[in-house]
Amino acid sequence: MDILSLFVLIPVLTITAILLLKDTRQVRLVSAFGMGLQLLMAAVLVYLYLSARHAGNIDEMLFVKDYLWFKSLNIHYAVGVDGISVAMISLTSLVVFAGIFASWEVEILKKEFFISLILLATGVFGFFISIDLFTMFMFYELAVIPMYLLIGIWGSGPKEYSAMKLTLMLMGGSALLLVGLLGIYFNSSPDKNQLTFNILEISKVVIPLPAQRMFFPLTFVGFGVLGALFPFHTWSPDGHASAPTAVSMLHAGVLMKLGGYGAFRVAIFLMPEAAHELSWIFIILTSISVIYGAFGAIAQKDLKYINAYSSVSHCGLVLFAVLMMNQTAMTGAIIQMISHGLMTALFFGLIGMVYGRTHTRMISEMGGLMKVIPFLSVCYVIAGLASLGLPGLSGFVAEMTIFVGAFQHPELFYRIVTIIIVSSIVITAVYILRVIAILLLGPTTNEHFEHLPDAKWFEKISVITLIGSVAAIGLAPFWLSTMIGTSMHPIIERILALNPF
Amino acid sequence: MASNQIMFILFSAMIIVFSILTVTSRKILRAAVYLLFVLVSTSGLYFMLNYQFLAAVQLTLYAGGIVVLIIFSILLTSHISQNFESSGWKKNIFSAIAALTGAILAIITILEYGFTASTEAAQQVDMRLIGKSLLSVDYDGYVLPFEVISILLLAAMVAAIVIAKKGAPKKIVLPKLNQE
Amino acid sequence: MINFSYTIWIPLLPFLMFLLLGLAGHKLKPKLSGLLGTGGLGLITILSYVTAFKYFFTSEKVDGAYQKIIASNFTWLQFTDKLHIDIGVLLDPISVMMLVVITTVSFMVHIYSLGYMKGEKGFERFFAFLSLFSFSMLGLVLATNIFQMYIFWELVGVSSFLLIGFYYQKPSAVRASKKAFIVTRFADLGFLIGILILSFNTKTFDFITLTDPMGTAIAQGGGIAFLGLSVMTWSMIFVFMGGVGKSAMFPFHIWLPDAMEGPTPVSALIHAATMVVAGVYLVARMFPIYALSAPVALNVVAYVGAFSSLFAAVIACTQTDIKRVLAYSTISQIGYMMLALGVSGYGGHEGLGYMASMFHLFTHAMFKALLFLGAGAIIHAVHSNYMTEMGGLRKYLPITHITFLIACLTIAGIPPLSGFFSKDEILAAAFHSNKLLFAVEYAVAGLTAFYMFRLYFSVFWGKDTHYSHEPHEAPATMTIPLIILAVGSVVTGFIPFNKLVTSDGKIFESELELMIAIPSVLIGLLGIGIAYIMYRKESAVPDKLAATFKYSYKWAYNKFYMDELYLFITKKIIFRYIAEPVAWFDRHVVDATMNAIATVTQGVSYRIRGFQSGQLQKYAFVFITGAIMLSILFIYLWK
Amino acid sequence: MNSGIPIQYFLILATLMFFTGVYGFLTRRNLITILMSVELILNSVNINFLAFNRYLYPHKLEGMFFSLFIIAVAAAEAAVAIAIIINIYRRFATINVEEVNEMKF
Amino acid sequence: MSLGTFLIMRHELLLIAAALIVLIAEIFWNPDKKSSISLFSIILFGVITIIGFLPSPAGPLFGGMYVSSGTRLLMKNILNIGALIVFIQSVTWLKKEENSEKISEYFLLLISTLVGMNFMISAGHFLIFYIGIELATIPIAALAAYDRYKNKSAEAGIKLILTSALSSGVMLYGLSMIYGTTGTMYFSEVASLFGNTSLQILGFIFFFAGMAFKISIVPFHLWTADVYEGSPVNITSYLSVISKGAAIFILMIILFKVFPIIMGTWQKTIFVTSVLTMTIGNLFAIRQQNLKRFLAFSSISQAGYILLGLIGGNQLGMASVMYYILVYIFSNLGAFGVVTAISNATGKENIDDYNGLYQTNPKLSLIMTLALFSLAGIPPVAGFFGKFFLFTAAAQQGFYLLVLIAVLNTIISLFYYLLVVKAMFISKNENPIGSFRSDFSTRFAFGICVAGIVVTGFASVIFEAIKNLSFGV
Repeated sequence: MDILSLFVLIPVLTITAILLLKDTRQVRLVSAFGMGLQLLMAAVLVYLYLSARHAGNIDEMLFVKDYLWFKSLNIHYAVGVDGISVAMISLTSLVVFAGIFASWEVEILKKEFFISLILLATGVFGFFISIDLFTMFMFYELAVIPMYLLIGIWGSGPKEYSAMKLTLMLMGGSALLLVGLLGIYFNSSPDKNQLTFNILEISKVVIPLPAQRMFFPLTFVGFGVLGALFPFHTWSPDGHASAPTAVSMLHAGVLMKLGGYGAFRVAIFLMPEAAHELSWIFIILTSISVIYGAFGAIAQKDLKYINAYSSVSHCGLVLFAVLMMNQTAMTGAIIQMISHGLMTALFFGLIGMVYGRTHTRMISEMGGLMKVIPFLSVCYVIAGLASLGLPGLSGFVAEMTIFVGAFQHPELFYRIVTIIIVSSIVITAVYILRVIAILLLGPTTNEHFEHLPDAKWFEKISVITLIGSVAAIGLAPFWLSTMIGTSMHPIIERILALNPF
Repeated sequence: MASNQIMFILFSAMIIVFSILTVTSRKILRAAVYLLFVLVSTSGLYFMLNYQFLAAVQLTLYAGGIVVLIIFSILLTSHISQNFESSGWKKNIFSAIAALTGAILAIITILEYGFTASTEAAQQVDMRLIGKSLLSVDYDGYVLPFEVISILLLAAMVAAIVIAKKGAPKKIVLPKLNQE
Repeated sequence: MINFSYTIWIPLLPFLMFLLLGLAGHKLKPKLSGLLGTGGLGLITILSYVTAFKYFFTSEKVDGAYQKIIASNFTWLQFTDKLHIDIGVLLDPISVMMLVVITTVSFMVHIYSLGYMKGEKGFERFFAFLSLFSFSMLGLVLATNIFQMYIFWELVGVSSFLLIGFYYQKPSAVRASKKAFIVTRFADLGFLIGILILSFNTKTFDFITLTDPMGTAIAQGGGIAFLGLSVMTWSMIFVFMGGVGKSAMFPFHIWLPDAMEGPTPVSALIHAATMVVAGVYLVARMFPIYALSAPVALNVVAYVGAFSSLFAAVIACTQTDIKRVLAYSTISQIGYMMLALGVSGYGGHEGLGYMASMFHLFTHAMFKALLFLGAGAIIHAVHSNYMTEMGGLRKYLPITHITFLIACLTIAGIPPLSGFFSKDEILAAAFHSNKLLFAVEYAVAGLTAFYMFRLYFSVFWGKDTHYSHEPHEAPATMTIPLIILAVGSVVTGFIPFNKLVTSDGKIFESELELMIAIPSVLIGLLGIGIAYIMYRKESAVPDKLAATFKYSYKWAYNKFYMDELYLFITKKIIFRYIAEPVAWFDRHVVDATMNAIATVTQGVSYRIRGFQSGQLQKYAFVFITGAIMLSILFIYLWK
Repeated sequence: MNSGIPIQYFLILATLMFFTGVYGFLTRRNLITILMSVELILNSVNINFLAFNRYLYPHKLEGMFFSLFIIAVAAAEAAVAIAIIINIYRRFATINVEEVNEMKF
Repeated sequence: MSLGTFLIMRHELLLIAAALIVLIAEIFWNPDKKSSISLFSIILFGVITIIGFLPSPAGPLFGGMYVSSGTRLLMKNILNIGALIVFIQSVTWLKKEENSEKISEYFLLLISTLVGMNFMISAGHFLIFYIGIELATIPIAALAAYDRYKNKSAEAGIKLILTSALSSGVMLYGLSMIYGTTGTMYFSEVASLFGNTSLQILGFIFFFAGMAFKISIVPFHLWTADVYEGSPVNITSYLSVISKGAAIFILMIILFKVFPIIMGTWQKTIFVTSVLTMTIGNLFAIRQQNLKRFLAFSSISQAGYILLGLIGGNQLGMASVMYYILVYIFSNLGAFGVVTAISNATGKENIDDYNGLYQTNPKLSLIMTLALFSLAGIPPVAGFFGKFFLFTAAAQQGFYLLVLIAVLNTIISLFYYLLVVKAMFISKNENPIGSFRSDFSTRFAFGICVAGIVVTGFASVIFEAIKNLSFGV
């Protein structure tokens, strides 16, 4: 058993264990244990990865394991990680771990909830470890589908509508993606003899340009839907608003990253020429996402909607950076994914906890919570500060890397767009502060709020895990940046070799 | 005009006319009789084509068997003198257009295809040959379809019996549920 | 070479203190927290003094110039091979000077706060935030590269935000903190864009490389043009925008008066002495580029500074909230500093303005902190911010009175107090460079004297207001800092800045130009005189004047309606005309399109249900037509 | 017997009969007449097969046998159909096809 | 007939034997234990199914009229598996009093249709094919009308038999043209003599229409929903998987073996019809309330997807079609199994009735969900793999547009599958269907289906085995 497959196996075993259980209390414990183990595994993986790199291993992917699966189509179950995937795996395990604790007090169908949640996590982990497009796609869809039940059963508000919308739009994305992947597959070998789904193999050949022009947009948009690319982002506000806490956390925190990661790892890495040629279209779309999402967030009244739009904005930034196709910007994109993953999970976690107490998410109905629930409020402020890119927290690192990287683009158009994008930091500040001011500060407006209890222990675990990570990245970004940057290097070299712009 | 041509014209005229009458007649029993005429005329054509065996089969099995079956069923299900109310004109027109289009298409296509009659000597179709072919297991032998159709007939017989079998409907009892 | 590597502890110590107080503060006794914070700051004050001493008096000079010493540096975040954010300590004259300023004022404020904030809820939080601020500010001034500066720039912004909003249950405080943050954030956007443009063209963030007068950055920077100005000019204007925001220059000044909602020690520390001069510091830090490579940008600096100083001085004359008066006074004084930089040249005597600016920064920190702390003592005693509710306080608050008077004299530029010297240098620099600006500054000097003494007289003299309870002098923790700072205000004028802090690090000679100094003192005295007449005793003159210049007064009183303008832009334009339409558009156009796809699908589904009519013959009809259609299609149409 | 008659005549005849049957299928309301239309259709196909066999491929009997089996199948089909029609009559008390439409949409 | 002949034809012969044994056994069976005859039949059939998997010689028989090959054997085995599941699922229904009279007939008729399908699949001559297809249809019509006391059942029967008669008429007309232009009905000979003339295309299209009727391809599908709804559930499931599967198999064989010359034409035909089929099937499925009807339309759209495997005419396509049919059998029978179980227990067949089902019958709900997800092509269940391979096969020949349309259609289909899932898991219901325990046979069938749904995907052996047996044009 290789270490990477454990990341799929542990969740599966956890699910099996949960299935065999009767007592709901044990369900939570088992989930927490399983995902804690997963977190530990992630730490071990980081250690192993770094020490392997340290020992001078310069392979593009490490811990590669390759099992032939469907021989006739040359489909493999192939896993491998580079610094980027290691980082994403760590992110996932953190968020999932926090998510388990954030949903400690699910009221109905506990068992099913945790099973679905962990199933989702399984998909995400599988996605990040895969280097075979088929396996990747399989895990991708696996991750999307439990969302339906999670939102539909445990959600709130117009949950059925939102769940359906979210699922269909995401699956719509994966539909485009499927065609894109097949296109890549059938062009993965010049003489059609050695067709392969393996990313590393495909990266060694040049997909013909006409094919790239056809399949790059499909693939990119396919992943882009999950990455909340304008105008395919509208599942996000409704979906997040209706989803239960942990699901929003996982979804915004991790699942949306599948989009960015895929766009980077598949669309751009494998089809750089077309990416370069068509990037201006998507640059415009992503810029709209960034600015538009931020403005959209200003006018919202529901906490989750605010955050959902903010996610649109931040995830737009990821795709934007990916499209800049240089080392720094793309590294920034990955850091932004991790950073956004952590802080948005934190946000959604906190919103869920606040909602659990006040039973409303309308900011107009709340006020002065700082006095009542200081712990959660302070954490909320920290999350907000991270979100608006305060130095010392992860958001800053990510955004600056993106901005600096994007601004290194040799063409003026891209730099001007970058400047437009940069202005989002102000808009972000506006809506974040607006929320903080209305929600937390000022006098306590509602007398029912006077005696709300502050965070419980499991909530604290959840929140502190995330804040700790956000701060850790923010304070010491170099190791993450280096780990990602080193792995980015061969990728960029390939892109540039094919594309000497 | 050769006699065979006259015969052909006669038969085909009968076929066309009675076919149309079959599908337009207001009285069902008449329709059945027209159908009978069509089938008989068709068997005439078979004679002309020198397929006496098949013509005989057509007369006995088709004209004799099926039409009788149909008439029985008419008797079982309708009043003989009952007139149908005519179908809606819309339906008629659309169906006519569809049928006509189809016919024209098919005829044009057939005429477009230059069929040239074979110059090979026609095989003499006698009963021995038919029997031989029917029981042959080799190329051009039809024992297998012969066997399979026997199963089909058996199955059809059983099916017809099962369906048409009379029996008073018994009370349908739903199993009790273990209500919680 | 002297080892300065310990200097890294100067910013780090407050940071550790912040972590300690922030995470565990609520478990400690408030008093202990306060003492810990103050003690920590005391320690770094000593360290700073030691550093300053060592730097100015024992370190070697090369070519007669103070060297820029990188005391420590490490790569914090690598962008590209050349572009990387380092975190480190850069020692040069201005940063060392700023160290002294910051630690001194901060230490005083810490001590002062022990008394002032006593018994407040969140006492330990206050000290935690103060530590955070000290850390950020120190990090800012010690930055080795522009990105490090930006990082700490943001951090001081957030500390300021936290401290302004310290009384978070007070809606006005919340509003003020929000405003401060967003306005400065907007300015910082310019800073960031400036950094991006700068770094793109120079491929470095490093201050030493950037500001090397012989370096490539300055040499090649002027080349590429965009919209008529060189790229370097653009970047410097953008960078200056950050400075404008942080230093509350026009038009980004609006946050500073509101920021007075914070506790008074905070106003003294952040919004008077240290953070708001960060903009000046920024320009000073980048000065070689401004002077050598982007003179247009430097002109912008000068005019913005001059205008702000005049503008704020006028408004200050009409305000009644003592902290607001001081706030506008701060803007005005910082305008002076900006102007001084703007009119300065690089190197030698040309750099007089630069030196004057730094000098004024230094003295201003002392006397403005003193003024604010004094105001704090007054407010502490009277429980009101409004001059109209005060009067005759000299009897009750003797120490405060004396120190306040000293501060007022200092700011009015009366010799031999420090303000006189620094302001005089500025006027001299302006005189040699731009007569118009010089004239403006002369007027401002008079206005300054007037509004300060208007304040002084109405608070300490004037009618004897009946107070609900007798005002009493502040405790020793508060008066001692006052005294120390008063002493500082008196003596700092004698520091020979031209030997310490100059644009190129080299010493130059400057002397008092009496032709400029004497009129300025006279103007100051004139201002004091008018104030004396109008406010020494109850008098109808001010009201009459106000009535005479009704509209001008009203405009000035309402701060020229800048707040309203901003409110209009933010509330109306951004919220009403951008954000809400965007949100609407998203729901009703983009999302509706997505929903429409679903609706249309279902609609089509409903419409075509007739095919499945249950009529056998219709089925057959479709069957037959289908077959015929397909045949026609493939025989004739699509062969 | 068939000299002087082009094969096309047979084919056209069969085609006309075929589509007459189709027309009947589409318009008759009585289930039994619909069944009769089906018989017309099958009969026309038989003519086709036989004509082809006789004119074009007379050395084998494939067409004839095909017709033979079609007749047999038609008989079986008719038997079952009639059984069902009788059942319909019992259930619906009518054999009007337009009334046999409980299930739709 | 030699022993070799017997071995080659053993599928058909054994089935015929079984049918006769069941028929005869009924006469001697103790009338009191009538219902145990179904157990006997199932065991008998199970044995046949197993025997079917034994290795066997292959080759043509009867002068090429009957052809046996690995592929065709595999197809028959796949059908056998499906039929076995249907048989097992039928037990509960057959136990009902109104059906107790005609248990053996039920098996006889079903087995005879299976015989027909087997002959159809093994056909090397259009005559055998024709008789096979009729044998596979006529008894089914009787079975559709099996619920003699239900109007809907009778209606289903008449609709099936009459439309199928029409369709075979049309098909025969097409065949006659094929015969007329080639002079033979042997597959192998037609293949070499066929051309691309108008008449031949007409003949082909008419033939295709007849086949399309059996597969329920739009616009030849309209009978499907009504017949599925009216028939007894087991017959519906049989129709939807076994009949359809067999028809697809033989269509595939005929297209590949008989009409390779006009491949361009039939690719276009399939292109058009598959787009129509997927779309129309989905559009109708959206608004269905009756689950059987719902599954009918779903199975129509599934047929559309399956056509994607045919269109390439490649080996991969053939493999993926056979594989998908196998998967589809498990999935659809799983879904129908749940419908059957609930219909038998409560008589309820509407989606609304399923509201809140999860609370009372969690296992059934889970099986249903699994089956629906498999139909929708959601990983990790087998349907995902099946669909993926189908799409891959089409993409291999460059039909990317078609694949795109197909995958977009899967979104619509996901929508309505999720509606059922929603009903079971999310919708609230005051009076959900009470919890009940299915009898052993139902559970056993579920076991097979679930195992099939789960295992078929992951176990690449199955796909590879199929792939090795398939061939292209």
